[in-house]
Amino acid sequence: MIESLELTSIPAEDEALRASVRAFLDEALDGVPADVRARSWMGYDADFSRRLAAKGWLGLTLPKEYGGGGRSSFARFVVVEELLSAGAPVTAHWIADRQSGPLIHKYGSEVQKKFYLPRICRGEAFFCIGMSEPNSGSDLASVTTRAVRTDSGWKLNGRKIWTTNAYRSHYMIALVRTSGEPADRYKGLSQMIVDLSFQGVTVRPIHDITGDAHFCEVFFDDVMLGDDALIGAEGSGWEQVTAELAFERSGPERIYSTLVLLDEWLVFLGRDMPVDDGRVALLGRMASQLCVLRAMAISVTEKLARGESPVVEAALVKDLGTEFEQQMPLLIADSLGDDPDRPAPSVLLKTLAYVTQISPSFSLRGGTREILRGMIARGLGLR
Amino acid sequence: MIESLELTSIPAEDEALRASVRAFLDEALDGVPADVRARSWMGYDADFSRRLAAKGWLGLTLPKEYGGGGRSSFARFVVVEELLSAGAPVTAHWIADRQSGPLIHKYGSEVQKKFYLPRICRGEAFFCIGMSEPNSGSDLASVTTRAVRTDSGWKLNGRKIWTTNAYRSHYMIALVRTSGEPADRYKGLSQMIVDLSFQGVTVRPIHDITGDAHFCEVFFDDVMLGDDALIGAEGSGWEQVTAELAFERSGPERIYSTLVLLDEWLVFLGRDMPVDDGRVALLGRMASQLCVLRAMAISVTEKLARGESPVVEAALVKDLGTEFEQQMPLLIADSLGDDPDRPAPSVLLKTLAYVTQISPSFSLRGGTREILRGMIARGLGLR
Amino acid sequence: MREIIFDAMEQLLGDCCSPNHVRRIERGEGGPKERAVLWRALQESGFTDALVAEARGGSGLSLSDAYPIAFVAGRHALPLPLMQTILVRGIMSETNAELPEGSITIAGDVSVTPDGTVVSNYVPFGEVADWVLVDFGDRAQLLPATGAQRHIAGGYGSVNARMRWTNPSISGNELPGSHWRAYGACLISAMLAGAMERTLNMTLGYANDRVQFGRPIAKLQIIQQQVSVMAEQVFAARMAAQVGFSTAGTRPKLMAAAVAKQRTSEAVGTVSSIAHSVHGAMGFTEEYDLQLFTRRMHEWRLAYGTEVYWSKIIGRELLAAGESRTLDFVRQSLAG
Amino acid sequence: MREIIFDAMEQLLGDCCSPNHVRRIERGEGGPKERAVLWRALQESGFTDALVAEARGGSGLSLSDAYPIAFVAGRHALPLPLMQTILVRGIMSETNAELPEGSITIAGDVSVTPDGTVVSNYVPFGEVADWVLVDFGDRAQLLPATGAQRHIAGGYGSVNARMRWTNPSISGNELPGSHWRAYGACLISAMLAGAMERTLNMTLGYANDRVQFGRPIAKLQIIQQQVSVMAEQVFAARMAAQVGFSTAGTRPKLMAAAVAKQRTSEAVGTVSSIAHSVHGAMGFTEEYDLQLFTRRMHEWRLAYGTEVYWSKIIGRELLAAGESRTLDFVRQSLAG
Repeated sequence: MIESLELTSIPAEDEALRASVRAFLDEALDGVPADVRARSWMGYDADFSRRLAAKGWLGLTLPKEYGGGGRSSFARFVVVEELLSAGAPVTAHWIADRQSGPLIHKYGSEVQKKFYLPRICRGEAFFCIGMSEPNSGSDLASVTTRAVRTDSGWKLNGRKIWTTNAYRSHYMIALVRTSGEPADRYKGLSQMIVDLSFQGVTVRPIHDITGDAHFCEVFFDDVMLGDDALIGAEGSGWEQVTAELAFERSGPERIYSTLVLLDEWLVFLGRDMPVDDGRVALLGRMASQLCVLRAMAISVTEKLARGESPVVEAALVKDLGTEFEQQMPLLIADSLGDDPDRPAPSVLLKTLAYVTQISPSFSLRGGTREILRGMIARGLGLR
Repeated sequence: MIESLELTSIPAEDEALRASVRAFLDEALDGVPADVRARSWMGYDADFSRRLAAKGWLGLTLPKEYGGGGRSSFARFVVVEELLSAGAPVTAHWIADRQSGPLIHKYGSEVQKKFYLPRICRGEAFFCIGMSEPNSGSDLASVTTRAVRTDSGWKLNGRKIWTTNAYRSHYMIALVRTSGEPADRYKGLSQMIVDLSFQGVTVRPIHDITGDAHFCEVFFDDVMLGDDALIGAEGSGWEQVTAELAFERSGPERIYSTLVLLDEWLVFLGRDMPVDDGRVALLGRMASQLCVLRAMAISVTEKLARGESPVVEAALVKDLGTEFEQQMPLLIADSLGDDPDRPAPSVLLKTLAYVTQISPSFSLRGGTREILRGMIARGLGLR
Repeated sequence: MREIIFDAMEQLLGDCCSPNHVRRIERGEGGPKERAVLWRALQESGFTDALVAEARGGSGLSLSDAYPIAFVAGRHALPLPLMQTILVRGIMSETNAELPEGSITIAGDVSVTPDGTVVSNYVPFGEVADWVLVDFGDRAQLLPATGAQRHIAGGYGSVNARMRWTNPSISGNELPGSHWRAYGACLISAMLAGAMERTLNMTLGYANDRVQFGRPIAKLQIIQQQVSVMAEQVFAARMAAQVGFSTAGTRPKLMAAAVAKQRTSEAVGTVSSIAHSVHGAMGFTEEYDLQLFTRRMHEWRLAYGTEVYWSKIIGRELLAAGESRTLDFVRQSLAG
Repeated sequence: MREIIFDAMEQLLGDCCSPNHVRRIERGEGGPKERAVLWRALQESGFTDALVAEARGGSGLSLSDAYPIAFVAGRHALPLPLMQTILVRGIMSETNAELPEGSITIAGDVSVTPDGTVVSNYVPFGEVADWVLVDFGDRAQLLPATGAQRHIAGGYGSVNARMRWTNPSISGNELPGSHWRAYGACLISAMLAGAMERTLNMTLGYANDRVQFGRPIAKLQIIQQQVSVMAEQVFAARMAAQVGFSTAGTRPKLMAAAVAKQRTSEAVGTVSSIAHSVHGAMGFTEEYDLQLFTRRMHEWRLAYGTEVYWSKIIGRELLAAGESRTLDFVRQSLAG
């Protein structure tokens, strides 16, 4: 069931991280134009990811013995908030840091933890997620990619699609069928760590609406995996994926991915535009919504810090945050076109165009809005 | 299937009706405050209805031989547009004029037509609709009110609810079961004209959220009806009700029921408020939406005038119109509270309060928005 | 602390402020006596002195501690200005002012005619309060409600009034002025959040109970989606109101109050619309309780400035701050 | 008449303006030659002289008759300014002006520096047009696109440009000024309506074909509701565009153009969001055609003023008219 969200604040020791992150980003992003920064968690820069790792800001919540920071979820919140709101290019390490690392830590063997976690924390192992398949859509239980036991491990055949960054990641954690048939649904699914450099793996990047390539189609053709590829228990894939999606949904990505646009517009208003009640009201409304969403995200973070699993609460904040992020480019566009004799500068128009084009993806990742709302309804006790 | 709506205009001979209607209303409504006029198609004034009848403006589309105007649906559009936008109290005759009259004309016997239609056109027979029952909600096929054959006609038992104006109408056209069981659904339903003055009929008005009483609960306790109470064919009740709902949905009520509020606000802005970009934009947006909705309503009217039955198109316009009407009090309230140092005059606040309170009913009458959208989806070919 | 206060208020209002009490007071049934009985119960509970310093016989709570009082008042559509009284008494008790008997509300606006007549066009709870705090900018003053001409300023069931004092006796009861609209907005935002939560609970109950086409409507995907959207707005409103109340002192901060009123007001349309849509005709009747809460929500949205008023204030402040990062403004000007 | 034109345009663009043609021109593949081939096909069809008087060799259509040309151009995301060319040629042909070769677009704004440099920050189709009509207020002038510095003013796939003419040769080609923004807005509203209708058709097709959880997603109540809302917006946009074109002459009326652009622009957000939501990841790829239309919709919404710009113009006009009935303003200032 859903719990109420209470106002809370970030502990001082975690808040203290902010100044050094800010100073690092001010230097690292100096001169990068807004339409490039707007990519943020879609922006790829492996070198930048390794510089963050060198600062100790990857794997912040993983234990120190595996190379992590041993910090609370509040510490990660502060770092992530700074990265995303500034528009830092974080996609290279994003999935490893947000969900693959925690997943391996929770379900992996000691050998797996010792192998993967330090690499993730050093920015040397980038991950992608193999969930969707061409005919599965939101129906993940229908996956048909199959791993069959061999003498020395597993033989993998099948196909994944919409896999973000597969062509520039080192590993995929794939949801595959290890027993039974598609009709068995949730039963017989397992998670496998697939080294994408192995023979039999073919990756086809898919260009998206913005002209960039993030999504990929990945083909497995008799890929031979070792015994150690299985993560967690055989047949527990569904339960593990559910836990993984909870990691994915409880981060603050879902309120900050359009802040670069908001700030670029704020500066334009302050510098070039006369005060107009419509514009000022829209600006104030967005600041107010951001304030409340942030307070809600911090409240979810506090539940994580206490070791709870606020799955439904996180879904609620994500859905509200997605509404905020998807509405923002529409509203700012309306305002930018409110006086054609005072046209917006080119970089602002390009930033707007990018965010407008990318915004449908905000409700693709981590569950469609309909799926999130279904979770909320169950959490509310609708039956 | 749904057809596209093409821009069309009102023929000159029908448009010519407007001046006399306007002159009549200017005099009849002189001095009536906006918060009273805002009731409009919820406003009851039997005398006013009879004055309209004396002008020949009731039953406009019925044949002259039955006392009607013998005019096209465009003529009715012009009259109704003037009545509703001015906030004339039309509820007494509204249902008779909009749907009971056309229903009787379409399905009634010659005797029934000769009896009821002239009375409707003279404003002497007011009608209500007996569709909903306590446990039916939107599921009309589950009605349990039952008429059983007797030697001389029918014996009626059961209960109707949410019947608008039953306590001040002369007749109800009720959907009742004449054979079979509730499990038979659509089969075995018929329509009966019930004289509400008959013994065994008890009417309980239900007060609504605005403090007014329109809705009623109606109890039938061994009500003895004559043979002539059956309208149309026995067992054809479902088909007839569907046609009746089409009459209900294709009128222009669904875009004009909040115009009194809009105009009262317009006058306040023009007289008392400084120009503010936010207010001006909101005003212009509503005028623009009204313009387009009106063009769509006229296009539906043209299909009616050609003898078509634009059921899906009318549902689409009604749903859009309901959105417009239900959003309007919310948007105007926001604007009225945009500068508490310039408070709105009392009559405007009362008009706003009334329209805000009544607005949920706009999506109760003639089918919920979900039902209308289901009809549209089918019309679009979603299967 | 908050949970204790929440439970105590729930128990108190459950006893003395049932939906039928609310209806009687709205309609003026029983006259001033009916209100007096309810007010006495509130007073005897000790809540009216929640913010008064312990040294002066009060509970010495912070505004943040007192949040559940306003929230639960909203959950019961309490038709008296309890939270306004608490705040005014709390602030007055910091001076040597004598604390008056009876309930106190805060006027939404004021104008003074050349002959000294004081007019406020929109006084929330003006019809039922004993005192009205009027903010003249340079100072604020308590005026006795009995000395005023009152007219209902709203629709059916409203207890808001247009009030007019001819030559009011201005003696004592003076407080610093200029921030009372923000204070009123902050307080009412928590009442709004409470009323919205109540409508959510009613809607969940109705959807699970109401059977149509052979099964509870809660099973319909479209109902589930709508109610989830409603819940999101209620959760956001509740958090916004807490932002407004987040101070260890007694006085709301301007920007926090602005966010609280902006965000709760913005939620009203969606919450009210979905509640009514799910309830169908039943929710539209006088005898069913939903209308007590949705009517109030619309009135409270109008009181002390709607969302566009507070949005403009936040927007102007953000532009004036000269910040290039909205997040920094949000972090620095606001709690969290 | 309209049906004949609709069918002829559909056939023409079906042949010469496939989605892959659109992509090639957007990306500049094939250079100016690729555009020239398409333009020649349009020209040979005779549509470019649709509004030119029959006496001068044109078809002598009214703007109302020509509506399907713009609508179908939108349905195919035609990446050249056909309708703008038609209107400018039509209006020029009423004078003795010589009609220029090639495509003509209309600039969204203009500023002139003291040294005579002409800058337009937002020229829809500026990257691909041969001529640009620039409205200086007291007059309007055709400037050759080849004489300008051009920079793409938009995101991926945009053919809009920021353009800058240093000492442009101002010789002839002069027209009355001041109304060209409204004209541009009106024309693009019909293209918007066409693009929206295309996305509706694609969405209906996808929903019926796509199977998930064992059945077409079109069977899901939530999909049906969403697509119905989308259809309502598309129907409203189509009607609004017709209002804009409703004149027996060649020139749109100001208020009708304002309504057309306001209402079509307002529909863009809902139509685009639902189209993408129903299509899921597939609709987000470059290789699927949906993006050709949704990208264009957002760009056209920005061109010649968004909904709030035109809302303000309508609102000011309504207040200035001193009407006390909105309906009368709507009836008198607008078609219907």
